[in-house]
Amino acid sequence: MSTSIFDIGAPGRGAAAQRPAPGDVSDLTPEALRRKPPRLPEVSELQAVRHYTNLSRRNFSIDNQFYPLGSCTMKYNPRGAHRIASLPGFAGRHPLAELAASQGFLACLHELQEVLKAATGMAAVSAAPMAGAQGEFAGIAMIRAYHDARGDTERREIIVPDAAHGTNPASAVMCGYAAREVPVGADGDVDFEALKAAVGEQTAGIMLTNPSTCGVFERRIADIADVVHDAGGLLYYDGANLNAILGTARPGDMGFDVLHVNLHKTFATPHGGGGPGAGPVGANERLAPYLPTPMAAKEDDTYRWVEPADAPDSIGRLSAFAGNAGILLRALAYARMLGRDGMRRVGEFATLNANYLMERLRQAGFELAYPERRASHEFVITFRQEAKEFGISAMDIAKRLLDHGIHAPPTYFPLLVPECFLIEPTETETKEELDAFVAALTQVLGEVRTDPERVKTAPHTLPSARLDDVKAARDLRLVHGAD
Amino acid sequence: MSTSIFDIGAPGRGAAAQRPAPGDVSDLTPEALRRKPPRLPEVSELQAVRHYTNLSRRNFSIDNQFYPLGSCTMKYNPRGAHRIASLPGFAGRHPLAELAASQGFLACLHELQEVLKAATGMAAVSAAPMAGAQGEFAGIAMIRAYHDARGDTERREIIVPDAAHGTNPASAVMCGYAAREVPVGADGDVDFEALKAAVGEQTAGIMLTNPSTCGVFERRIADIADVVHDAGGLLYYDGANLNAILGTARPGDMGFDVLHVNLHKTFATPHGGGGPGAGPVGANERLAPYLPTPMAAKEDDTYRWVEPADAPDSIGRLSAFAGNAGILLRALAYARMLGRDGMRRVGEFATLNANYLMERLRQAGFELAYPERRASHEFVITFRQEAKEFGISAMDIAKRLLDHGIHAPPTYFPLLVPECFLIEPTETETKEELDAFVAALTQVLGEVRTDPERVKTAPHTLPSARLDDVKAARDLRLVHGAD
Amino acid sequence: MPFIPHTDQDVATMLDAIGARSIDDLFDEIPASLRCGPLDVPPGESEMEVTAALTQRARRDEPGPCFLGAGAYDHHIPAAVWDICSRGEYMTAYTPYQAEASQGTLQLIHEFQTMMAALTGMEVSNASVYDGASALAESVLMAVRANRRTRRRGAPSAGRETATTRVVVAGAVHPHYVDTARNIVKGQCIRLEATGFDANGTVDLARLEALLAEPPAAVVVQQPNCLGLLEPVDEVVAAAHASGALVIAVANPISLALLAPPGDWHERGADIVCGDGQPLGIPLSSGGPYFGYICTRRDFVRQLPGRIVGLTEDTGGQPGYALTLQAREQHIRRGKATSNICTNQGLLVTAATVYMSLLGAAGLNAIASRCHATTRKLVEELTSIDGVQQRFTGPFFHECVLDVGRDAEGVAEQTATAGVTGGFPLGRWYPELANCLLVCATEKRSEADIVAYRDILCRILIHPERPANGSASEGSR
Amino acid sequence: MPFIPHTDQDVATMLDAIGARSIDDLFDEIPASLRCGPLDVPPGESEMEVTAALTQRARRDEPGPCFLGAGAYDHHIPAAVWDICSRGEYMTAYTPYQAEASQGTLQLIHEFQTMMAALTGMEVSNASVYDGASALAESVLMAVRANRRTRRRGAPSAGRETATTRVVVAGAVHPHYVDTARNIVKGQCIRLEATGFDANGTVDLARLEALLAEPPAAVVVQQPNCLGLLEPVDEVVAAAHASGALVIAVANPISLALLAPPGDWHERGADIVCGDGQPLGIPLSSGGPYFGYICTRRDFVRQLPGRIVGLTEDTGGQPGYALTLQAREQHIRRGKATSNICTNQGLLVTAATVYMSLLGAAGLNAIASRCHATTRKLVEELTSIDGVQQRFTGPFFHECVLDVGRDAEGVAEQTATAGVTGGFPLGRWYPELANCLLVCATEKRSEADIVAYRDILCRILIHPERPANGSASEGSR
Ligand SMILES: Cc1ncc(COP(=O)(O)O)c(C=O)c1O
Ligand SMILES: Cc1ncc(COP(=O)(O)O)c(C=O)c1O
Repeated sequence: MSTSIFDIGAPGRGAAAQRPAPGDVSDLTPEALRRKPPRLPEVSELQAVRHYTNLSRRNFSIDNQFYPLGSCTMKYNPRGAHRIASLPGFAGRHPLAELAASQGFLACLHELQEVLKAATGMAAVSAAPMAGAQGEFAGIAMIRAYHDARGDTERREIIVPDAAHGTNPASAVMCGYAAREVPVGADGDVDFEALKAAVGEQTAGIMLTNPSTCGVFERRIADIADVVHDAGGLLYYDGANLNAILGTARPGDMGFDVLHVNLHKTFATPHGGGGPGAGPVGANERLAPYLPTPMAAKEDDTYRWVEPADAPDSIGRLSAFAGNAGILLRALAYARMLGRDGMRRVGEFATLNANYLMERLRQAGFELAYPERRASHEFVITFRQEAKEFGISAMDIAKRLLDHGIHAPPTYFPLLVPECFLIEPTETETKEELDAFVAALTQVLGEVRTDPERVKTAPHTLPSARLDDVKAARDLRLVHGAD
Repeated sequence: MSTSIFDIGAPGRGAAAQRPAPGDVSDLTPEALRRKPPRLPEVSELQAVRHYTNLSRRNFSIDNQFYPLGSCTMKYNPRGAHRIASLPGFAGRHPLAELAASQGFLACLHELQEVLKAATGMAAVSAAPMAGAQGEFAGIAMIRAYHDARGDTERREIIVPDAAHGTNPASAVMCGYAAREVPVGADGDVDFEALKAAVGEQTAGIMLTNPSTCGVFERRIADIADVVHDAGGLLYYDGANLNAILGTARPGDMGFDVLHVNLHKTFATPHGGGGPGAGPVGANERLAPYLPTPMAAKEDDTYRWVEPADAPDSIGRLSAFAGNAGILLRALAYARMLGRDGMRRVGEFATLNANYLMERLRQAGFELAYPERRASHEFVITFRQEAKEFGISAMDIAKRLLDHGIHAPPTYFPLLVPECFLIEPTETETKEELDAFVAALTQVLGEVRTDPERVKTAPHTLPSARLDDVKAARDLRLVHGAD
Repeated sequence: MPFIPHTDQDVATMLDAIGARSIDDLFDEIPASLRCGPLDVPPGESEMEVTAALTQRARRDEPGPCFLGAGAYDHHIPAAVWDICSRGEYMTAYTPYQAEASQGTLQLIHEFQTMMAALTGMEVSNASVYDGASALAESVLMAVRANRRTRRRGAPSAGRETATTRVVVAGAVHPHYVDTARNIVKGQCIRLEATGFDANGTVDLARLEALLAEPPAAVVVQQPNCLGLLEPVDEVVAAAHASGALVIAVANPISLALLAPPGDWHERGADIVCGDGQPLGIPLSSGGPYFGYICTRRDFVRQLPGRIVGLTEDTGGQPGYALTLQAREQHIRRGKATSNICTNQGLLVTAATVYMSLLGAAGLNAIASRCHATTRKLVEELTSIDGVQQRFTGPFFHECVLDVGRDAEGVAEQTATAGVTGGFPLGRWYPELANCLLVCATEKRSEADIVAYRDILCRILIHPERPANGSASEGSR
Repeated sequence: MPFIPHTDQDVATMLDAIGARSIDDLFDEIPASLRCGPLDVPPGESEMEVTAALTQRARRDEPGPCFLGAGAYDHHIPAAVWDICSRGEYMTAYTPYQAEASQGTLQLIHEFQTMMAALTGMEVSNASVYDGASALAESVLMAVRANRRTRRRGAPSAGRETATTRVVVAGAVHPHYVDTARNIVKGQCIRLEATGFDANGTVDLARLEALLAEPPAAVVVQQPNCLGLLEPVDEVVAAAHASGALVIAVANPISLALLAPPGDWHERGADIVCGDGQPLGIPLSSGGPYFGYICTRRDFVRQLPGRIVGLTEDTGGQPGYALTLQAREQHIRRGKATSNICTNQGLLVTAATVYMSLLGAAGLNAIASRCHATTRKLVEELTSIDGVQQRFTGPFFHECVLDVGRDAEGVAEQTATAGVTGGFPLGRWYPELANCLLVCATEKRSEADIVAYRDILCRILIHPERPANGSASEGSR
């Protein structure tokens, strides 16, 4: 732990160049006013800059190291896209500015909607949702609105594979559905028989990501679509893994009715230590009327907002204004830099990197969760053998990997594979970086055999040794100085 | 050493988004063209970003730690000033743009000239010189031009105290003068008798900084001015230490005829790992005609450049365009944020911090070079005792200080004090930071006594152990891969 | 191939290692019928080309002096804020799951939690949700969960709900917030019922009492409300708590440096405080990314959605930070999580944390009081124009409703053409206020800006024959 | 007190420790007569106020499409360049004197030296001097020192020189460079003598031969020259070397990715190569900060001015970097140093290093060739206007002299008013070229920009009655 910002201040200190002259508030009654100032930091400008500059250095990040976080698509975030979104005309535009002073932004929003339609094969796109999970919420709410509009109100379930990301069942529940899990088979595909058994008239829809979080392409997707559609359900595509198939296959062609795209994954907007992202939703003709507002529309050469009056069936707004507009601009800039060929290559090289890395790891003696399958843009390895033999967990290995200056892949996701890593190298990493990863992981594996204690007590070279999660949850210390 | 950028590339790799489509050059003869491409890095955009991001973390800097580099004024560099200089209208202005498209910049340049006149007490200022040393060159060239213009061509010497910065004699020599050194006395002031003896009809001028690099105010400055002026010589003020007296005393009032100001010191523009800086020169009425061009002039409400025709006696231009314009903008922004009171406080608090730190160190048992004197904004301590007793050098102590996360002060400057540190805390550091410095240095001093080996072999916690300067100069390896 | 580092040699070696002949082979598990042809998007462009094209668009929207607030405020952002946030270490890290490799972000969030708790007068804070509107939605869900007394029968995961839970919206709460909350909570059978505002522009207390007759799960109140006016929050809290409802306060964090914090309202204070963090160093940026914050009392912490960071220890006994209470979250609890939120607004939290550190309590208070005084000045100047008057007379914070005596929609349009962002035409929200503009002046608005706006408005209202074009171009931006 | 962290309590404690009653006491060694009153500058302003005021000024100068070069070039700068340079670790560090605490900057400079040596075809490079013009001055001083044969009698430190050393300037070298060099070397009795250029716009070889009759210390030649034209550099080198003079080449580093590098000229190549690094990722910024570079052969390295970084080892035998050959420098050698330079242009070197890494040889070559082709296109378009023609017909790189048939000064002014930076009126340098504009089109100039410029120029030259105002406002910037 670095000294807290609260412990480096002094009463009355502050960044004076940032303070305007106070104004007169004598017209407000004393009861309306705060009695005691809040306890905020009291530091100079240099102290604040130094503190947060130094704190930043206690992070791993894409800009510092390989960060093969499965399902998260930690690829290079172009600085050029960041600069474009920061232009005064974009950064300074008020969300409620008049149309005459909004044509530049609306043109961008509209263009992004069009790009996403083309990339996903959907009929219409709304970029309103502010992350993948909100995109899921929107999509499921649209499914519900569709059924409700048809008077088909008794569908109570959304089906999700047990390999699904936690947001999928959570989003279904937020929309008032029960989430019904179906198992994934030993080959990584959904257990088709179990699925058929689960589908029925209570089925509102199914949520899938394809390729799945098992790192394989769901081969029977067309059959699944048929089964669900035949039962009157709809298909939701979780776009978290779109990077794998960008330019090669489109969810719209697979039979999905509605989907979201994580722009902070496939479209390379920075993850920011936990956000922001953006989760535009796309829909086929059937579900398009339900898309959330606002959206951009183009008429002749003028752009305008799609108002509630134009979208009477819309599930409505999901944010105060128009979603994470600045993220949409970054994604558009990235999309334009890629263009047609660039997009295809994203999927191709993400897949190449994953398959190469999987093959190298296989040869180095690691156990693949789905050894018979191609990797998509990611793949799963399991340390169940090491867990049994040496009492080492995937988490131990993850922590030890940090000592090699490599961010660890997610552990225990997908939950159904014991002691696993979900490894996603992304297309922007070099072969050399992948080789270095194999070397590091191989070294850790060797250590598991020769010095398991060293692995179990890792990390050894970071600002903190292994942190106690249990204590964190038991002795809740959520604000500074409260204890 | 981090892997070189030349060792992480691959033939043909590059940041493709940065490459325009090549153009047709078939009209150029093959002999005019390069035969073999230069060996430059071949890396992806992510590789370049990651490499230089990680490299940066192998530096100490003001934004990371206390950096009490005497004579260098390592104070906080306001981010706001940096942003202002980066505005498209400033960063994008071509140096030869037409006047109609230059009024904004010229207004700033003119305003800065006025601020510097007020702060130094000079009659006119030219902001053309690009660093302190070029300011010195300009000032001495002006002195020479002045004497030459009067037909007074036999003055061959510039006097400099032996405590002076190396640029002073070097600048004098560049102007064709001999540099004649005069000693500094035990109290840190110039040896007045020696000075009187040195001054004569061969004296073109004298270069002084006041407070001097001994960290004390030259008390007999008025007498010195008289002696030099009486002999027909002129006084040059090296503005490197202006921070100490900003708003309290002005070189113009002390009898100086010409001076420079290091904007990268007193006016807080970033040092950038070795530059850029800016060294505007100011002159009294006598020397004003000789100021270097270009300068900004104001007529009614219009600004224009001072052209050679307006300044027939000028020593002329010293750069391709108008000096380090962007640095001038940063300095102006800083000056405006300070304003009248802020400027005075700079000098006051720089002095307070230095005297406090000096006193604390004295109490902690360190030997002051000038124990009877007030510190200016900096002061000198000497480890001659430790050198004798433990065979420890000031450099050893400096290196060990790095292990405490504190940048070491300059060692061996001023050269006349054996085994010294020149310590300049600046006004932007907190008392807590100064106290931490005392604690760290005290700890090192203790170690000198208990474990001198540990000090002699420091640093122990940095990316490199002590580096071999001698080998660097003996086995010259100045480009990658040449050996 | 932008951003892809592979040389032809790399590709050959890699395919060889895999044992594939082409990259295309790697897609052989995708049924041929599902392969798509080239996407219908234009060819790629260089960074330079994209920058040029989008810069031209950005220029079209470059705003003049902004007198528009209505939920997003044009404050000065210290340069240091984004210089720090743009460091790769903050910008390109993921959610800090690997605590030891993420102490920077984790400590920063812990500091953020501390600051937000202090500002709101509450005990705990989360690490953000999407924005102010979705924060209200999450707060409503949270209040319903937390208010056991009103909890519906039947586990929420048992499928579609039928019994309805009521939440009362008291006074003038930002309509976009209410809409968003309604859209998000409706699937869980929660109904929002609004008191509306009375002739003073604040909560109709009689109507509130009536709606409390049958106790709702919670009462929502915004301070200052979306018309800029100060609500009688103590009365609202008293009434709500008396009825057994929890109180959800929506608050602009800048205002909290000046106004009584929700934690201090009435006796027990509000139970949940939420809002949008945009005023704390986030650019207007067409509405996002901003961040929503939620603070609450300690006993409700297990109902909080989103990330929470706790101070803990490492195996050496040294203090360090980690995500905590993850059992609330979707990645552990899946369908039973407090929310589906995963990615939140981390980088904006970073900005706000740096911002609050630079300003401190005194700085935030100075900004709040200056905004207030500047808006009063603005109101004074604009109401000096014949026919322009304050619509409500109660105390306001830094926004005010002006009746301009004619359709405000057209007036706003004309001010935009004249180079000023003149305010929000309230007819879009409330037909009865069609002649009203909601105006706001932050600390960024100079006297000259205000005078320029007054002149423009004067020309529009009094001398419509003279063109008002471009006259504000010398004002600050 | 902007930027000063002291609380009143701090001040009291500190004064107490010092044993002083007031801060003023600390100045008691300054004679009272030398104390000044309040400075005659305005009161301080907040960052917000200064930003607003200076932003307004910056807007006044915001340029339209730029067709002006003449020593400073409007290239695209990848966003990554300044994002990295703005990191505090680069921006706020000092010169890397403490090597162990400065490995970042030191390694970067070593990589820079390698890149510059490769580009110029030389063996060694320094870590920058101020700009291209002062680089030429330093190169002249260096050549005089290095060329022992022509070295004057009498040690340079023995006072004012009398014997004069000659250096010949061959062809069209940027007049500002020549002026700067002249002003800087004159104190050391070095005289620059110019050949001028002939009807082709390049070196007058006959005049060069004449000036070489009495051998000078060095010959300076710029490629491409300041009129954009390619000089017969092989002939110049041959003649210079034959006379025993050293050759100083001035070169635009972007051109070196396309054109023969000075190290390859004639047989031995140039001896010293210098120039301005601005094209390598540095904004135009009114002329600075840019950086000057100097490369040379290994045997002259001890005559190089400025910092030089060498690879060495630490006590553990691990490789690491350090400043080296410091005995050349003023802080060690004082009056006998190779130069007085101390602070150089480190941050710009950082930018250039990142820039060259991103572009690589292929990228730089693409930029160079694209600039060339775009300028040819520009010339084609502009010379399609009646009365506009190329003044010189020899091959050029990315700048070209156009005769516009009337005083070019007025034409340049009118293009500026019309929103285009139209070129450099050469009459300012060469009266005989008063009707000529020097124009340049970098890779940033689009077809649309060129067409817009042609239309503007056409209107100015052919239809002066129609106002040309603002017509380029839609062009890229
Ligand atoms: C497979 C999958 N689905 C959904 C999500 C949720 O997306 P977001 O974090 O943008 O809300 C994620 C994010 O990690 C994911 O990996
Ligand atoms: C006392 C003194 N004089 C002159 C200089 C030279 O200034 P610059 O480095 O800006 O050329 C310095 C720089 O360190 C200095 O400390």
